[in-house]
Amino acid sequence: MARLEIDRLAKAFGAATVFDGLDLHVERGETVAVYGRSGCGKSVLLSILSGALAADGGDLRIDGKSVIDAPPEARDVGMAFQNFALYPHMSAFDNIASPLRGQKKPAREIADKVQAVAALLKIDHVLAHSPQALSNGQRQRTSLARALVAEPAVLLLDDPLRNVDAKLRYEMRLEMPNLFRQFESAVIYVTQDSREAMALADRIAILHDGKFRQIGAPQEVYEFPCTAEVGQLLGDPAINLFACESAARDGALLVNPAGCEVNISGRYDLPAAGKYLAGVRPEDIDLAATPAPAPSADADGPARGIEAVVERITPANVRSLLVASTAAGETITVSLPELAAEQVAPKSRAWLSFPADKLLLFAADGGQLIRPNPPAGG
Amino acid sequence: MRSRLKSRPLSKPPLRARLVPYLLSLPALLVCIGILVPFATAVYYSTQRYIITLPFTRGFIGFGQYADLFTDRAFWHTVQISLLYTALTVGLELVLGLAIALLLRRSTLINNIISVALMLPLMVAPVIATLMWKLMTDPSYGILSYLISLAGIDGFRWAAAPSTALFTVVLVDIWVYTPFMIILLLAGLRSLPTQPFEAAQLDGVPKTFVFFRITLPMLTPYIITACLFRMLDSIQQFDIIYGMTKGGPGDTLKVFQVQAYVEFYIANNVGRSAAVLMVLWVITFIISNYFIKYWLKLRRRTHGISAE
Amino acid sequence: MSKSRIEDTARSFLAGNMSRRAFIARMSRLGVGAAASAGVLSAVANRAWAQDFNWRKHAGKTIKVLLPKHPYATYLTQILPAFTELTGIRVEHDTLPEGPFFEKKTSELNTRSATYDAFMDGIMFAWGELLAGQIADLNEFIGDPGATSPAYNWEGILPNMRASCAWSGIPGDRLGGPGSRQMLVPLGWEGYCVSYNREIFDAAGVTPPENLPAMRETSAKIKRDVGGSVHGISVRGAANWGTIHPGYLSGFTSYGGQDFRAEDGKIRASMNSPQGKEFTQLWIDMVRESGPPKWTEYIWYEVGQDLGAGVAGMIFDADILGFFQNTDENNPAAGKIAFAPFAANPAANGNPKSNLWVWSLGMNNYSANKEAAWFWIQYNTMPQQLLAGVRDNGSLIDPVRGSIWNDAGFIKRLQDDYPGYLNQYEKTVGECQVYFTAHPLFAQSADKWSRKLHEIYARQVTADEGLDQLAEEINADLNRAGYLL
Amino acid sequence: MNSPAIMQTVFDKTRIADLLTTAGYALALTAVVLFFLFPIFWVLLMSFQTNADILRTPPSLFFSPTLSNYAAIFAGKMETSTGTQDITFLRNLGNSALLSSLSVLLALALGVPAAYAFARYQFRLGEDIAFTLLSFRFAPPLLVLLPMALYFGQLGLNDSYWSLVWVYQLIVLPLVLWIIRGYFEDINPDIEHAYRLDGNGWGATFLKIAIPLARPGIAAAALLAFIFAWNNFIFALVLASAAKQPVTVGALLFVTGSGIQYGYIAAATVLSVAPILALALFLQRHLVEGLSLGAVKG
Repeated sequence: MARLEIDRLAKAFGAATVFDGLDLHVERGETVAVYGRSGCGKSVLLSILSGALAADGGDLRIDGKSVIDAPPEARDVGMAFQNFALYPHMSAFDNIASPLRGQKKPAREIADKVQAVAALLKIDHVLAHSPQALSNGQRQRTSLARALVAEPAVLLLDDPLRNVDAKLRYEMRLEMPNLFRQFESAVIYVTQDSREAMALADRIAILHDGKFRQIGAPQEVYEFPCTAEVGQLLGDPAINLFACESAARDGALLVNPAGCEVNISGRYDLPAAGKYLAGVRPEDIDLAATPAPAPSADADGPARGIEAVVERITPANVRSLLVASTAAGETITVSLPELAAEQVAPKSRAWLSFPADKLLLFAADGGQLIRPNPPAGG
Repeated sequence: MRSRLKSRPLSKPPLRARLVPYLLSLPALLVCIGILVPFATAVYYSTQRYIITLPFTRGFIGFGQYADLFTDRAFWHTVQISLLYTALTVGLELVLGLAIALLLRRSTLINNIISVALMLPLMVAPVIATLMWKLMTDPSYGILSYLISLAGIDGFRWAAAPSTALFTVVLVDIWVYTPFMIILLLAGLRSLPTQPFEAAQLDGVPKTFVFFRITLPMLTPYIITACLFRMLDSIQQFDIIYGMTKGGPGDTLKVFQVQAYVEFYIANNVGRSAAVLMVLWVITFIISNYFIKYWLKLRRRTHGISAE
Repeated sequence: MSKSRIEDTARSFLAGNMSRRAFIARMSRLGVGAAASAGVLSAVANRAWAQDFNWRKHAGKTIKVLLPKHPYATYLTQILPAFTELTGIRVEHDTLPEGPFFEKKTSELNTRSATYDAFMDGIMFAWGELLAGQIADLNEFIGDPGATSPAYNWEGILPNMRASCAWSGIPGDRLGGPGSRQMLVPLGWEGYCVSYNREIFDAAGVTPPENLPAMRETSAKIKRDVGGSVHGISVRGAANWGTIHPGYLSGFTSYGGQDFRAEDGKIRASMNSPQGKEFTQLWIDMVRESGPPKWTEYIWYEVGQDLGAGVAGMIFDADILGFFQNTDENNPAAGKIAFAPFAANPAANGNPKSNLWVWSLGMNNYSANKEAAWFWIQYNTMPQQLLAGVRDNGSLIDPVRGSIWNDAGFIKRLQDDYPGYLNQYEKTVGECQVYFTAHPLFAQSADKWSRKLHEIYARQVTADEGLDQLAEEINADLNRAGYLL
Repeated sequence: MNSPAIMQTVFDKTRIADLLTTAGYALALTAVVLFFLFPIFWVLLMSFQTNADILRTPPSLFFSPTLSNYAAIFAGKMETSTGTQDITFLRNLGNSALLSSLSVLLALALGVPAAYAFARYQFRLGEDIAFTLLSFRFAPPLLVLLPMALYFGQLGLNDSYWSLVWVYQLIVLPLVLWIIRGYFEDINPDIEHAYRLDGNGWGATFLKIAIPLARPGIAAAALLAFIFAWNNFIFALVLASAAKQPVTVGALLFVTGSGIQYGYIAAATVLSVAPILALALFLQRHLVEGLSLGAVKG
C-alpha cells in the first residue's frame, strides 16, 4: 500500500477537461515530481490533492484511506505554496507552529519541533520575526518548514522555488532531497523546470493533455521518453526532432536526420525505407569547425557531419546555446560547454554530427519511442 | 486560473460544507426579505385606492392610480422639478468638482490638506447643512443676506421666494455634494498612469489637447460612476428640500419624495403616495443598473480582478 | 369642627354652588387667609373627587400622551403630578413642536399604533380621524357614571364648544348636529383678533384698523413710517393648513366667502367665489407689501415672536398669541400689546366673524387603556382644574367653561394687563365658530389652499386664476374619494 | 516631475506669466476653500455669540465669546418668549450615538459573515443578495419606509430602538457588505487554505485568518457606516418616536421650536456635526472608498 494513491482522478471545468483518469502511487519517503507546461493542470491536481477543489471522479487514498470527500483539515496533507502563503499577522514561529497547534500538540512539543525544523532549514534565528521582516529566502524556508513540521503523510510542493532567486534555488535544489529523506511523507513536487524535476525527484510524472504521459526515474524518462512529445517536454533546451528515413547501405542501417547521416546499426533493427522521427538532445550533438573525415564503411565510425551556419549563440548558465541552420533550412539547437562555445563565432560555419548511441527514433505517426537495443556488452 | 480557483468552494461533497456559504449569508438574506416585503407591499398599495381616513373607499383599482397621476398637472410638475434639480446639481457639481480636482491634482502638502478640508461639508448631514444655510440666508439676520445687500441686491429672499428657491437648494446641494465629485475624481486623477502625461509634456502638446484627449478619456469611468451615483441621490433628494422649504414655497420644490411624503402624511393617501414612489423607483432602477455596471468595472480595477 | 366647616365651604365652592367672592369671604370668616385657602382648595378638590368617585380604578396603569409645544400643553404637564397622585395613573408625554406634532399624530394613527393613548387635537383633524375610526366617540364615557365623576359637569362646558367637537361624519353636516359623535373634549379655544404694538402704532400715528382695506393701509404706513426691521403685519404663511384657518379664513368668511357647498353628504369647492377672490387678492397684496419677508415660512411661532420682539406692528391671529407675548417679560414688546376685534369686510354689519380653533383632547381608538386615558381627559377639563389653570399659572386662556368667564380674578387680570382683550372677546365670541365645512379631506385641501396662496403671493397667478385652479384641484381630490357634489 | 495641468503655461514661459499663473491658482484655491469652509466657520462663530451679537447689523467678527448657548443645551433649559423650555437636544445626541452604534454592530454581525461568503464562494443566492441590497441602497427610501411604518405601527414596533436599527441596515449593510467583501477578496486564498491544511475547520479559518487580515477594512467600514447612520434623516423622520429621535431630526425640530434663538441653533448644529467631522478627519484615507462603496480606493 502506497502512502498516496491517485486513482483514475478526473476533473473538468464545464466543457474543458483538465484531466481524465490520472493514476499515480507515491511511496513512503518517495518524491515524485509532477512536471508539465504551465496550464497543464498541475495546480488543479494540487488543489484537488489538498482539498481546495473537488474532483469530478476517481479516488484519492492516503495510507489506504479514501480522502476524496475529506475537507482539507482532515487529510494529513502539508503544502508549501508557490507564493508561500505565510500568515502575515503571525511570527515565523507561529507560522511554523500552526500545523502542530492544529493537531493540539502540547506547547513543549510544539516548541521543540519548530526549533528542530527551523534549525534544519537554518531559519532558527528569525523565528520571532514577522513574515514582512523576512527575506524572500527565509520566507520560502518558513513556508517549507510549516509544511514539513507536522510530518504529514503527503507533502505537496507547488513550485516552491519559482519565486526565489537563482542562488537560493541552486542551494535548495541540493538541500531538499536530503530534507525529504528525513521525513516519511509521500512528496509531490510540482515544477515546470525540468532540471529541478530531475535533480529532486525519485520519479518524474509528465503531465500533458490531461494524462500522465510517462512516469519513471528521471534519467530513464530523460533518456527514453516514451513519445517524441514527452521528449520535447522534458529537457531544456528541448530535444531536436527531425523527420528521417532509414536506408541500408553497405550492410549498415543509416538514418538521415537533418541531412546528417547516422549509422544506427546494432542500436536498432529496423527495415530500410521506413519513415521515422529522429530525436537528438542539444547537448549530445558534436560540433566541429571543420568537416568530419569522409565516411567509412565502418559502422562504428563517427557519423558524417552536416554543414550549418551558426545563427546565434546564447549563454545559458554553464553551457551556451547555439542555434544553427542547414542549407536545407533545418534549424538545429546545440548546447555546448561555455568554453567550447567561445571558440565559435556567430555567422561562422560549423559541421554538426549526431552520435548514434544518443539518437532516439520515434514512430512517424504517433511519435511512440522505438526502443533501441540494449548496448552490447552492457 | 487563479481567479477561477478562488471562485470554487473549498470542498464539495459533504452537504454540511456546501451549506456553509448559505449559512453565512442567512442573516443578510433576512435583511433582504425585510426590504422586499415592504417593497412588495408598496407595489400592492400603488394599485389600490387607499386613503387612510376613508377606509370604506379602499379597493383595487389596477393602474387607475397611475392613470390619474399621468393626467395630473401637479405630478408632471413634480417630474419636471425633480429632473431639473438633478440636471442642475449633477451638472454643476461635475464641472466644479472636476475643476477643483484638477487644481488639487499634484500631491503637495497644501493640496492634501485642502482636499481633506474639502471633505468636511460632505460629512455634515445634509439636513444639518441645510439648517446652517438657513441660518446664513435668513432675510433679516443671515450673513449671506447681509453680504448680498452690500452688493446692492435688496430683498433677495432665498428659499422664501419661488423664483430663487430652486437656486437656494441647489446651492446647498452643491455645497454638500461637490466634495463627493472632488474626492472621487481626484482619486481617479491620481490613479492615472503618468507616462502619457510625461510624454505629452516632453512633446510640448498643448494643455487643452492633453485635457480633452488624454485626461478626460482616461478619467471617463470615474466621471460616469460619480455622475450616476450623484444622479441617483439627486433625483431622490429629500433632506435638503424638506429641511429648507418642505417642498415650498407653494409647490415649487415638490420633488418626488417630498410629494410622496406630503401625499402620505398630509393627504393620508397611501395609494397615491406609493404610485409616485413607484414611478421614482422605475427611474432610479434604470439609472442604478447603469451605475452598477460602471461601478463593478471600477471595483474590479481597484481590486485587480480581471473582468470575467 | 372648624376644619370640617372649612372643607364643606371648599367643597361647596368647588361644586359651583358659591361664587369666588362668597367663598373668600366665608373662608376669611373661618380664619383662613387667601393663600391658605388655595391649598385647602386643591387638597379638598382632590379629596372631594376621590370621595364622590372612584378615581383609583386604574391605579398602577401607565398611559402615554402626545402634546404640541403650546402653552396649553404646559398647563397639562403642570397638573400631571396631581393627576397621578389622585388616580395612581402614571402619564408619560412626548412634546413636539407643532408641525412635527401633527405629522407624528397622523402617522401614529395612520399606522394604527397604540403608542399614545390620548393627545391634543384640533377639530378639523378629528373629521378624518373619526371617519378612519382612529379616535373614540367620547359620548360613551361621558354618559357612563362609572367612568365620569359627578363633579365633572359636562353641561358646564360652553355649548358651542361642545357642539364644535361633535360631528355626524357626513360631509357638510353641521357640527354638533343630529347623529353627532363626540370626537373630542374641548380644553381651551382661541378666536382671531388684531393684537398690536401700541408703541409702534403711536410712532406711526395709526389706530387699530376696522377692516381689510384699512388694515392694508395701516400696515403699509407702519412699514413706511417706522421702517428699519419693523414691518406692518405678521400673519401665518407656511405651506400648511395653519395658514388658512386663523386670520385668513376669518376675513374670508367676513367677506362672504364659503369654502365648500354641501348637499346630501357631498361637497364641492366654492372658495373661488367673487367675494373669496376679492378678499384673497387684497390679503395677499397686503402681505406682499408690508408683511414679513419670510412669510412663506410663518407659522404661529414666528407670528407671535414678531409681535413679542417688536418687529411687527400688528398681527391678525389668535387672541391668546398676543396674550402670551404680552406676558413674557423678556420680550421687548411685553406690556405694550393691545387687542382689538376685527371684521375684515367693510360692508359687514355687526360682530366680526372669527373662525374657531379649539385645542381639544382626543382618545386613540387603538388604545389599550381607554378608560385610564378618559380619566386624564376628564381630569384636565374639570371645572376646578380649568379654573386653577387660568388663575394660578396663567398658561390657560380662553377656557371652555362659561363659569370661568364669570370668575372675578380672571376678569380683573384680563382688564388690568391686557387692554382690549375682554372687549375683543365679547365682540368676537358671538360669531366665533368653525367656518370650515366638515369633511375628511380637510388637511389635504387646506394644504393645497396654502400652497396656492404662495403662488398668488409670488405673482405666478392672480387670486382669480389661482382660486379657480385650486377649486378644480380640490374637486378632483373629492371626486377620487367619491365626495364630489 | 510632472507639474499639474493648471501649472503648465501655454503662454511664453516668462517669469511674469508664471507668476500670474501661480497667483491665479492661489486665488482659485482660496475661493474654493472659502466657499466650502466658510459656512462651518460662521456657524461655529455664531455658536459662541449671544443672540444680540448675532442680530447685530452689520455682522461682525468681533464679539465677546460666550459659552451660554452650549451651557443651555447641556443644562437642557432654554429661555424663550413663551418661557423656559426644555431642550431635549442632549437626548437626541445620545440617541444618535446609540442608534448609529447599534446599527453598525448589527451590520457587522450580519454583514461580515455574508461578505466572507460572497468573497470566497461563488453562489447564485449570494450574488442575488449582494445586488438586491446594493440596488435598494439606491431605491427611494420612502418606498420601503412608508409601508414599514404601517407595519411597525400595527406590530407595535414603532417605539423601539431596534426597529430603527433594523431599518438603518438599509443604508449601513450594503456599505459594510461591499467594502468588507473587497477586503476579503484581496486576501490570498492560499493563506486560508494553508490554515485549513494545518488542521483547522472553516470556522476557525474565518475567525483566525480572514477576520484579522480584513481588520483594517472592517474598522474603516464600521466607522464609515457610523457616519452614514449618524447623518441619516429620512429614516428617523418617518420612524423614530419623539423619545428616540437622533440629532438630524432633533435639530430640525429644535429650529422649528426655538424660532429666532439662533445661538442655540448654531450650538446645536456644531454639537451634531463635531463628532462626525472628527471621525471623518480620522478616517480620511478611507473616505473615498466608503463613498464609492468600495469601488475606488484613495
